[in-house]
Amino acid sequence: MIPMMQNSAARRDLALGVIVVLLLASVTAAFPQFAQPGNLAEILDDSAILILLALGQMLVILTRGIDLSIAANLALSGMLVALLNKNYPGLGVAPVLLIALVSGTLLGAINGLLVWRLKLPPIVVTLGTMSVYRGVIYLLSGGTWVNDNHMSPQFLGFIRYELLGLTLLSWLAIFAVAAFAVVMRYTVLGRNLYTAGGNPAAATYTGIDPGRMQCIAYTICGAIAGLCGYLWVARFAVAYTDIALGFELQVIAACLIGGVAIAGGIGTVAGVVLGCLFIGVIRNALPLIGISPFWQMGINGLVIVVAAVLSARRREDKRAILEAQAA
Amino acid sequence: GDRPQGAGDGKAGEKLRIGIVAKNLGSGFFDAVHKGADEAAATLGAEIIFTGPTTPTAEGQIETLNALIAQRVDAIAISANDPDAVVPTLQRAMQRGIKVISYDSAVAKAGRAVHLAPSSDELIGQTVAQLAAELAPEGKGKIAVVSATPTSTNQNSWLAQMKQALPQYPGLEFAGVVYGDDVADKSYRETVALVKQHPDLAVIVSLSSVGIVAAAKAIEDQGLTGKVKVTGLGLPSELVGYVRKGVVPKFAIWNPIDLGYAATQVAAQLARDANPEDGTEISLGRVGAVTFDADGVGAMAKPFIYDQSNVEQFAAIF
Amino acid sequence: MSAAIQQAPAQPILTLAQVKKSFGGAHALRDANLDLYPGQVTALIGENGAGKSTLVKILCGIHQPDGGELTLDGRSIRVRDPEHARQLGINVVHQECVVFDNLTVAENIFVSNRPKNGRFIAWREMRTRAAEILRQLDVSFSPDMLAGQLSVAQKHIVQIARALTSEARVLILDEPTAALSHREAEDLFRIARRLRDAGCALLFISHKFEEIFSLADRYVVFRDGASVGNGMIAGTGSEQLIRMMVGRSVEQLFPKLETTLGEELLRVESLSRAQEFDNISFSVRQGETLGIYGLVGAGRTELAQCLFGLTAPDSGSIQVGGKPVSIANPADAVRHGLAYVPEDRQQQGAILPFSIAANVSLTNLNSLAPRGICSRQRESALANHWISALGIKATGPEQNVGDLSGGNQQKVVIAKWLARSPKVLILDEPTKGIDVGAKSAVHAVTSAFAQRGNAVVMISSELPEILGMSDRILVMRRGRVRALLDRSEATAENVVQAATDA
Amino acid sequence: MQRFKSLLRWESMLALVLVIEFVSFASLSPYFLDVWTLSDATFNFTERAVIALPLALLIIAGEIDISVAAIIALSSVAMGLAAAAGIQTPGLVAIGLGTGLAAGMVNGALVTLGRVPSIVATIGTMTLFRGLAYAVLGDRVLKEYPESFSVFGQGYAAGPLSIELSLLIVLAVVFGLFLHVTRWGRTIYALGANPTAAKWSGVPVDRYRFALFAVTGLCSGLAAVLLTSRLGSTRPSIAQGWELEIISMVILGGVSVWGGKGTIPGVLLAAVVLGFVNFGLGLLNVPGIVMSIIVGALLITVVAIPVIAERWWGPARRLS
Ligand SMILES: Nc1ncnc2c1ncn2[C@@H]1O[C@H](COP(=O)(O)OP(=O)(O)OP(=O)(O)O)[C@@H](O)[C@H]1O
Ligand SMILES: Nc1ncnc2c1ncn2[C@@H]1O[C@H](COP(=O)(O)OP(=O)(O)OP(=O)(O)O)[C@@H](O)[C@H]1O
Ligand SMILES: [Mg+2]
Ligand SMILES: [Mg+2]
Repeated sequence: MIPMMQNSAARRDLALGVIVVLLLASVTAAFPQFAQPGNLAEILDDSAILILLALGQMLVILTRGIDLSIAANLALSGMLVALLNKNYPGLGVAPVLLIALVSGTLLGAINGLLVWRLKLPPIVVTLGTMSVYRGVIYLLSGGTWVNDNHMSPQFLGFIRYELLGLTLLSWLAIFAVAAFAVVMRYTVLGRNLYTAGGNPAAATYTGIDPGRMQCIAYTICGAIAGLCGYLWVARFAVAYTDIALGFELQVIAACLIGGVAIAGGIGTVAGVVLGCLFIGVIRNALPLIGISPFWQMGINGLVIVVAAVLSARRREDKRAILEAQAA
Repeated sequence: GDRPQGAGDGKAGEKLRIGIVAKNLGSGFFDAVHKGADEAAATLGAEIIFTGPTTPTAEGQIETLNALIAQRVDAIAISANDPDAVVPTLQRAMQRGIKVISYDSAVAKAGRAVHLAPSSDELIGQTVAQLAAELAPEGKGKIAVVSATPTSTNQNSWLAQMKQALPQYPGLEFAGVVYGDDVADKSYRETVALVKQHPDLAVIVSLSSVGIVAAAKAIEDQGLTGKVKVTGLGLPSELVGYVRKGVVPKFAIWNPIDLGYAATQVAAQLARDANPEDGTEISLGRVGAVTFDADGVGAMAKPFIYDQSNVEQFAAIF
Repeated sequence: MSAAIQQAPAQPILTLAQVKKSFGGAHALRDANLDLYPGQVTALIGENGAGKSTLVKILCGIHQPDGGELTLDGRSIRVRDPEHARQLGINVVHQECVVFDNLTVAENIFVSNRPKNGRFIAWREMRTRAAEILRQLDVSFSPDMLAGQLSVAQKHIVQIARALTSEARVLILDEPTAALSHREAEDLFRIARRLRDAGCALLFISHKFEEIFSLADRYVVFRDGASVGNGMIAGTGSEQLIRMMVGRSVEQLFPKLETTLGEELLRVESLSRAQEFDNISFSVRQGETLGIYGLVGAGRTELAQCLFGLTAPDSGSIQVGGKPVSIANPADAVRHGLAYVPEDRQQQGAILPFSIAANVSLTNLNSLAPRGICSRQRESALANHWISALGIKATGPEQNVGDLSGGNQQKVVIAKWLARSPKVLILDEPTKGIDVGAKSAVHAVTSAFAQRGNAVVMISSELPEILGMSDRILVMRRGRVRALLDRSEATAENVVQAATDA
Repeated sequence: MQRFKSLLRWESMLALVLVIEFVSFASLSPYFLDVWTLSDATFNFTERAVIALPLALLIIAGEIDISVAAIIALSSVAMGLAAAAGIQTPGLVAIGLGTGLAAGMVNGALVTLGRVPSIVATIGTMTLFRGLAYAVLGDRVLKEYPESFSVFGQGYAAGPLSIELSLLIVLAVVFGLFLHVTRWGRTIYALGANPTAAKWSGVPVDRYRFALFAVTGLCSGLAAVLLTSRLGSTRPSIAQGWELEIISMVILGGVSVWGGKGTIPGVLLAAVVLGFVNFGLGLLNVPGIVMSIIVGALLITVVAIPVIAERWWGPARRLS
């Protein structure tokens, strides 16, 4: 048996899991079709991109960073592959995936290098690159849209290919979750991300360069964002300058709800996935149970606030000093 | 104000400078408007400054307007993100002698001389209601609307007009409105929720270009092509694929190139001291003429309907 | 004495010759020379800021020297980074707390060489090996605990455990005992002696002379970044070492001033807090110094923090100057005339990026700026007053506290409280990790403070300090009072006895 | 002294950027150097700067508030409803400020009593406050403001000096003096640099935090008064996306996101620099999205320059 790691984190994940299940149950009570496998599969499909991005964002937050440019990176990489597909429709999906990954990686590495090499505050760097990347999309596309009729059937169909009742997009998310779970727990890279984020000053004493770990985190996060650029464009069959505008805040919210500590070093894959599912369930359930559209945002906010208060660490664990009183 | 007046006096013989303000840059619709404006400018010998904010907000548009006012353009034509919020700024522009008109999406009366509607709200409402009735099997069934943001005014007035026109088609049952906020993922999700909630839905109407594309994609992905039809307002170039696949059998839009052309014509004539008095007809060059009513609103024409037969041809243009 | 001395070692394993290192314009090391012999413990001593830790960081590759030479087994080397140092067989226990609160104890121990199974980390093996090492060190906490739940002392033990995970030819201990009480220290020395007997070369840095005399075979003295003397410990006296370190002799280590006891200033009655301490009662009078002794983790810090309003007691009462008071937060405590010099001066006591003046004025803003407006002159004047009163070594009141040596940082923290003229000063490990000169200065200051008719509560794990400075000694063990001894009846034996045995 | 010097350097750099801006815009556009034009340009930043001032204090104290733009929406809706109910200008202002204050106090309570990290708490309340605005107002617009209400956003104090700008100047002086001269300002720096040490020195840390959130809310309410008055109408989408623009302003002003560092003159300069960059580029008819490239690059460059300079010429000489 693996010893129970990070007990408080595990407890937190469990609590969030219970909340998600309760949420599912109460929505199902109001709207019985909600819990049908088909619908759940759709929620997973709908949450897949969020899950992927949140996993990437988790790495960055773990190392005490934050990536506000994640959605802009997604949009830029997405536009790039959309234009590629428009102009060379015969290329197939493999080069598209490759280009999306490469572009995302580069954009992420720019963040990473600025944070690592120049020691600039992550929020400043990514706030800046967020604007720059968005602007570049406009320059790249001339402000025009790429529509579904410009996209080849393979380009669009790839992510919707179904396997055992789930789309390839869902499988991609599941695969990423599994891979992250293993990497974060069983590889030196994963552990070093926790180490560097937990105490950067101490990390240097053990030969880990926290700046380098940050750079790696941004680069991986960027690669994922790039990949999601393709996924997003293929899923919604449209690319324009403003796609996924403001999505970075949803991604960050998912991480924070999932228990990733903004101060770094703490966060689990399970927590992040639950955070995403939490958001996924809410945003799918609210329109379905017929909540007035004007109330949806408020309810969303209320739920986030309540979840944040419930999961706040109110009290540090006390040290047990007193021995049991001898009778 | 004790501010100096008459900054924008267009002296005869000098080139007219007309600012055309879009809701936001980077949309196919306004690209086409730009094209039309350039065309008109070429015939008029005027200079076009085509601009707009990054995101479709009133605050962004006001910053854009301030820059135009500072440049002392002769006229401004704006498609407003908010009919009221831009009024004070436009009033200041008018105080400084700049002629202001709105096109596409109106500005409240106090903030402009005239409004050039591509088509009247009433005509648009009637057209989409008619489209829905034509697409519903035997004219009967439930229809629902995927709107943009709850605060978008032209969406809301078209919607209101459509609802008024619905009683003409007794077979149609109005199931409700959802808001996709003009973002692809939310529009998509809301559309999916709509068909879940109303499994017997016949037609989805969307009056925003982001909304109709996302709704069409959602219906296609749900495997409901042909069963639930999508229609509304959109651009041929953005919808041609869905027309081919039968997701959007037909839809309507006015010609944005003509709109840009006409807006430029009206703005230029106002700047050259034409007086849009009640009932005066203003010539719009190649597009004909327009008459403004007591409220200063002039409508161009009924929206044009696109389907399999003509969409390919127009997709190449806008 | 130890057996290792007889088999005189022929060759040093590791030598440093004329090593230099400067940071910006400041020379941390000017001319450092050091030989480490296998099977011997070399003590490195020097004042705060003499450059000891800098030398350690050069040895393990955190800093690169500006000049000079390192040789290992007679070959000239350059240590690239801590990982490289470990491969060379140089293991280090740093003075700084190099512990990851978010990881378990086991992972902390193996953080730089996690056991692997192919490409993947072998958690079970890591856990068993960690448990084994912890058992050797004779500690009670589990390898599965999060390090964040450990006390400062326990964290230090984790760092020591880390140095034992791989075969070391050179083991460097940079003030490993500063946070430990003598019992943990004895356990550590037992292991150190065993490693030494197995042929390992040890470098031991400490400000505590008893430890140096009990463990070390040789000594090297640093002053101002240069080695100024070395030799065998046997036959050397502490006065001699101190004179080499400081350049003068430090007259008296515990300059306790005679005082007359006055009224009772602080009375604590049956104070309890679940899991931490139970039924604590004591009182302190004007002019009195109450020492609180106990093993690390006896609950003294928790008691002090509760007194100061950082935590809330479950039951019991506190009286200040004869009147019962309720203290819900430190602001209340300060208002009632209490002051608390915490254990961790860098995190809890001082604001390192701020100047001395800003640190000293932080607790005195009410009097410095009665109408809210701060005046730089008044602030500087106050800081200057305390810089000279406590003999703080600094370039001036505008110097950042982070740039001062540990002892001087501690004096700044004490100064910021003394400037408020509190009635009761609570000191938690006030001389941890500071050198003899600074230590005697701190003692002189607190003693004088008590003499002015105030009360001092001094928590310390250092027996000589407790015995030398206290009028009465309260001994705690596992959260309870075990003895309250008068100065006259307190001896090393009965204090330790009360602290350890039931 | 040394801290003071390095900050001085930051501000002089911003001032330099501002000068470069003025010179280049003046030479590129014949319309730029006109009193009324410049006066119009100030509307590009005044309302945001009004929030940037307290937010700077909050960030210096080691916290953050992302909900400021949502508070504007909520306050504006409250004022709109009140105006529709026939309440006159003074009452409207009180309601706007009061709503902002209340919203700020909610944030403060979540952070101090609820122990929620401020970024998490305010991401939540950002959605909550704006959601409330939508819930109350739906697709309606409120615009029955009394005539006199327009003075705040459209009026002029003297000549081309707008009421908004003069208010900002007054507030900047107040905040500047508060932060840099008073003992409370000192404590705010200490709070950000080391909250533990501050608390253990007897600083009522939570009371400060709560007050700072409340003041930030209050100033957001004030910004809501100004913006609503300038727009003459209220919709729930008002001030959408402003939170990031305001935070950019604060950071460009040299406030450290890690807390403990920053000045009010810096923030004010940054507001002016950003406002005029946007305005000047608009005057040159640069598309907004291209402007955002320039602003983004400017943000990174300004922060990076001291780092690069230090690497090039070595660390700034320490005074001794
Ligand atoms: N990274 C650094 N940057 C600037 N100065 C430094 C740095 N590290 C150490 N110093 C300075 O170098 C000198 C030597 O410091 P060092 O930590 O080696 O002293 P030490 O002998 O270990 O003292 P102590 O007994 O307090 O641990 C001090 O003046 C210190 O301020
Ligand atoms: N589980 C814990 N959670 C939070 N803080 C802790 C915990 N355990 C210890 N601490 C803190 O760590 C610091 C030092 O603990 P340590 O065991 O060194 O105590 P000590 O001061 O040596 O012994 P004593 O408790 O007798 O004072 C104290 O500030 C204590 O409050
Ligand atoms: Mg040291
Ligand atoms: Mg202690």
